[in-house]
Amino acid sequence: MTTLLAILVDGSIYASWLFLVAAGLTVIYGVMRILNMAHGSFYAIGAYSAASLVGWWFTGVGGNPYVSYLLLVGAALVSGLVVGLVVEFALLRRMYGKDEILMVIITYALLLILEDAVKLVWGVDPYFTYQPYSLMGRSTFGGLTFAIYDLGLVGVSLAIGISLWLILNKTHKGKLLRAVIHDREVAVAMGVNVKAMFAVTFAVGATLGALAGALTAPAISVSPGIGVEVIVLAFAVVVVGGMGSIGGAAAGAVLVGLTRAMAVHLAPELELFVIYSVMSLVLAVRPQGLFGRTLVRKI
Amino acid sequence: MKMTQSSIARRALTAAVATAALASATTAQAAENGKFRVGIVTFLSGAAAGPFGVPSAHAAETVIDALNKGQLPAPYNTKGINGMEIEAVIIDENGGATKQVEEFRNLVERQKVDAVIGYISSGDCLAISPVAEELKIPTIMYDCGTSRLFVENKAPKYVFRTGLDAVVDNVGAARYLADTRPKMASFAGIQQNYAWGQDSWVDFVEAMKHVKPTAKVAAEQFPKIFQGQYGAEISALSVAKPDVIHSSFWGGDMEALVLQGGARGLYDGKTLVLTCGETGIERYKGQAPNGTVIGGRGPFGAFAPKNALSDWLRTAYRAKWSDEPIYPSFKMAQAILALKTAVEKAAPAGKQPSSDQIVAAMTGITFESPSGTVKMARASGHQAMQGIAYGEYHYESGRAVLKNVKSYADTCVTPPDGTNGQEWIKAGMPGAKCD
Amino acid sequence: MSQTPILESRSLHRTFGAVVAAKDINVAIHAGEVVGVIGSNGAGKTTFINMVTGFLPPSAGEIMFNGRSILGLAPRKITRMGMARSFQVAQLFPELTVLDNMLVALSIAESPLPSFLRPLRTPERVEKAEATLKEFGVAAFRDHQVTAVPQGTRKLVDIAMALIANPKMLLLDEPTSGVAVEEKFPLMDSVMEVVRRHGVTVLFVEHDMEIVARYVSRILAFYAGEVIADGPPDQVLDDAKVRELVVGHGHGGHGRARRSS
Amino acid sequence: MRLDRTELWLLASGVVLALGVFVLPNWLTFLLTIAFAKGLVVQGVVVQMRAGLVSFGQGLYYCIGGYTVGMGGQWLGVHDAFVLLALSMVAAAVVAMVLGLLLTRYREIFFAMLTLAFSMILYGVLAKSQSLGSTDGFNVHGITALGWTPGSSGKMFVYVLTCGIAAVAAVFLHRLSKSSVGYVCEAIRENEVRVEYLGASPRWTLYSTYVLAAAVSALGGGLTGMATGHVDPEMAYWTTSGEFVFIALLGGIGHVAAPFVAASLFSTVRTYAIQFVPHSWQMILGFVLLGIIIFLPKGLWSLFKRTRKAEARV
Repeated sequence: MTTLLAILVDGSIYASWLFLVAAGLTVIYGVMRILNMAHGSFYAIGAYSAASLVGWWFTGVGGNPYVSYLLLVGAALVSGLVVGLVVEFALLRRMYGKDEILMVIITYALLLILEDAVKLVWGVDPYFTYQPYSLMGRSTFGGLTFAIYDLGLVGVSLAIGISLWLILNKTHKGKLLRAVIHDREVAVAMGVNVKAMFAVTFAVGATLGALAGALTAPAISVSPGIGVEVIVLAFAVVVVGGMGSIGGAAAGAVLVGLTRAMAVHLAPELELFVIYSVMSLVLAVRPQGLFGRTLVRKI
Repeated sequence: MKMTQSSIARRALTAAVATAALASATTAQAAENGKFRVGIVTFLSGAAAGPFGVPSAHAAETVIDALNKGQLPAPYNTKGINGMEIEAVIIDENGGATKQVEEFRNLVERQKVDAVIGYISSGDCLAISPVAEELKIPTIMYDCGTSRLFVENKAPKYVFRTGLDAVVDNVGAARYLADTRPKMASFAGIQQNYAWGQDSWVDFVEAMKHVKPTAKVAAEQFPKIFQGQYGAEISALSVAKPDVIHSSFWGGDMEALVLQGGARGLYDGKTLVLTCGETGIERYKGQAPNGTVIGGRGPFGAFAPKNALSDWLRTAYRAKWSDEPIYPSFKMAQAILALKTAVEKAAPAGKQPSSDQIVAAMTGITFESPSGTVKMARASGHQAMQGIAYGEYHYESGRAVLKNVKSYADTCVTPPDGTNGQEWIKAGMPGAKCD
Repeated sequence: MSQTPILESRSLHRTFGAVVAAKDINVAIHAGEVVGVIGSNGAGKTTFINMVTGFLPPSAGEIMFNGRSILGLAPRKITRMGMARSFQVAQLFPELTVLDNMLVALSIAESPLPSFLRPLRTPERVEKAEATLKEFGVAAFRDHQVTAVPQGTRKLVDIAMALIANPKMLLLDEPTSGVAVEEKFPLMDSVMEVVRRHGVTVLFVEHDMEIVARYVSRILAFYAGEVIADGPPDQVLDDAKVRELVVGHGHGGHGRARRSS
Repeated sequence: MRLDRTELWLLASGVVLALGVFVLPNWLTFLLTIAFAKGLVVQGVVVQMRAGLVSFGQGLYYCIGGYTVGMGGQWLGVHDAFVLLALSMVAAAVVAMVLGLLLTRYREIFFAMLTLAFSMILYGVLAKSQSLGSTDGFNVHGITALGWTPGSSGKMFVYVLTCGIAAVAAVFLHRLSKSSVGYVCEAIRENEVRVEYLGASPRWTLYSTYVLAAAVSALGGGLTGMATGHVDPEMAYWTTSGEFVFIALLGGIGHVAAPFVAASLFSTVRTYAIQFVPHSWQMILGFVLLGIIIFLPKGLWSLFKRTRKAEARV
């Protein structure tokens, strides 16, 4: 019973983290058809900016600890937007219309560059900014103790998922965006400024990546290479769910999250394979992913 | 078309030869410039850079600079190595064993180093060891802990290890627990799912069978290395309710585990054992519960004895990097001092000994180090033999302190020569002498 | 007409969601016929070709080729049975030369499991490919990359690639679309001449009534997924329903007035 | 079997480079051994790229090749280089025959991601296998050749062997690129539907190409294992595969020698980058890759072609 509860809660927490990480990736792919390998770097940049800012707040300023949550989010927004827009403007803008697979490789180059850039800016020493995490305390139920920060992450993740869905489906701009996803040429003909849409989308996607990093930062020790670790995971979630679909990313995150939690509790030796096995199985049965749509070629 | 194909191929050949020529043109600069060249290989990037690589590289710079100026206390108060200035070539260990073998060859054959000190990763040590023997270059493994090093290299000539076998860590941890937690009934482990974590756990479980046979394994978890999120693992460990939680985690993963487990009350009423915990001593800031048992993989870092050399290292390191030297820093310093001792023993002052003279001098040598007196007493004189210490971390009025430190003599935790560490533990550690 | 038709469709249906793209299509085509298919955009002409060639599975119905059911077969299998097709937009390999396009087609026609070690360009193949290009009057372009040849030439190469396998039947999907008006007749002349020489049964989709009327022996008129008329050109083009629903909607509105039969 | 001029040149280059063992410094022959071995893996990537598929998991076969050589020596008692390499190719081909059934259903990024996933599964399996040394891997030694034990000249032998195998493989791959399958692969990349309509099975062609690429890549893995004397699961990690894609793009798919030249250049650039900017060599590689994509989209090889055209015009 305790184990079942643990699987559900641990699975949900991990799933909400996975969703946070994957959301930006899927938004960018959905609109721009770019499978962004540098997404992990945005995650790392978000984590490092948040960790260094919050660290400075506690040790350098000694300010009100609760302000640190604002700083976390603020650091993510600023770093994500700035890096996202710079990358879009300086690099990707020149590359639109290239082959999808070439875009993967371009973002791979970007990953190599950003990884070292992060190292140059923040060094290799881990940033251990635990205060926002421990500040919230813990909560015990069903015989298990959980960190409230982790439970809060579930809420944040839900909120982000729902907002993204509402923006895409209920607002005028969101509808335009979906028009771009559906048929770029028609959208251009209708007078949609696709260029601006792309810039905004990329910045939003990058910010989501940075936000995921910033929200994770207090729970971990931010070290070099965290971005590279995260990227394959995010890919797996997005591919399982169906690339470019927000609902798909959520479903993929829940599936991967719960399966992993189950493996940890019931068959720890399988943990290492869970994610790739889920991905391979889903793709073998549904090549386009759970929520993906197949594109039929016209001849 | 045919014509163009062959002309293209001709160009390819030209390009290849040109590349080769360009590359070889820049070889063999310096080399015999009267300096003693040491290749230093450690992690400058990747997750191991922060906790291990950079503190090691910093220590190397500190010690080599000071040696060149003759600023170390006796017996190392002579300049350089045997009067020659030491020149360090620092290389990043990141990128896997294949790349390391290539870079090792470059160090030796292109950069003409006289000796190499390095390698944190066990995989790199294992891959480099036969190459060092092939190239006949004195090579000191300063940190990696794999027991397989001198099992696979049965008759080492050029390969030395001044750090300890990882078996020592876990035998020491088991003995410490048996001595200080006599009532423990069960223990659990959480290890990174790679060779280091897997070996550490086997060593620890087997050692416990002999020093504390009544304690049972309650749970074991092997999350992926660098996973960072341990929610499910922490729940699984909580459910198992062990008295002791053993972990060989290091670096960022270790800090994340300490934090996340602490926030969830995992360590309440339990003892957390971190075999590499010393690297985080100045960083936990009370996040690790008081009473956490930490180790430093030997008498290094916070566990180093008080002597002139350790005092000097702490002061010099602090002055240069405004940070405390941790166990990897001590291990790097130890390796450099071993090399200095051996070279100076091998040839009269001012003369450059040959590789063979250096290794002959180093074999079985006894030398002074910030960790005390070190004897190369295992693996036919190629493996350092030292004791190990464990202690409890406490955070008191804003400062980290070690309490209940217990040291175990080298003979108590080290397998005898010619035996595989893991098999030695399984056999009940025959021949161990503990006082 | 007692012999087995070369191509026969029985009660062929196809829907895309709520849209009916093919409804109860019953057609029998006999060897040696040249059949034209007309109909406005979206009438179901290309859907019909796509179903017959195995690209699109029908929702219901049966398709027979040479007396054998080809339902559910992959396009390549149907091609190998002797039914080749060309495309509305020429489907070539743009980065290869015209000759290499032909050689690829020829090599596949010779053996569907191409060889790993035998070169593509054997003297025999080159000779045959050149001969075919000559037949279509495009031999001058043999070493040009496809991207560098005019639209009309591409259409011809597209058809030549289909024909080089010596098919029994050839489906041409709008052979003159995208070709300049003044080139349409010369293009069709050369195509039809080669086709007749090879004795291939032809079915082609065409918007231009003039062209249809000039080359075919029979017309199928499609409207809203149904065949609304089937017979000799004179009869079909004079059919009131066809005039109202098909010809009036055709691209080339001029086709109605200037019939040249 | 008559050789055309390119093939003669390839073989001649192989012989000249192999003879270089007498003049080149050891570190350079080692660098070239690894570069050519990696070049063979990259050949596997390039063969698939010609057919429009980008494998982000070619490390799978690189690793299988390396481990087969290592395990053959350690557990089967086979030490002959030629037998071990043949075993590597067989092992890789068998795995590819199974995985290919699934993988050839996918194109573009789906193919890329799935190849990556399979490679990572192998990484996981090896990292779990303590008897194989887990992530530390194990050493490969005692390589012999047809009864002869090279002993201390072992690395020289591996270099000569690598040059020879690379040259022969290049001739074979050159033939392949000129063969019907070679052209059909290009045709599939450009227009798969048309290939189907011409009567060939794109999937079968891609399947056989995939298996062949796996075998060639395994050769590279096997040779790397012999040269470094060590294999570990890192060989199957996705970043290793990323490096192969990198080199493939660096060289381009225009000529069969390109992957070898690109791999040599890559190794040289990297080793000097590591020496002179030990903290940011990845960044340099990143910029080089971007530069290639932007300015030389067909790889370094297009430089040669461009100068040739310029000469022709004069």
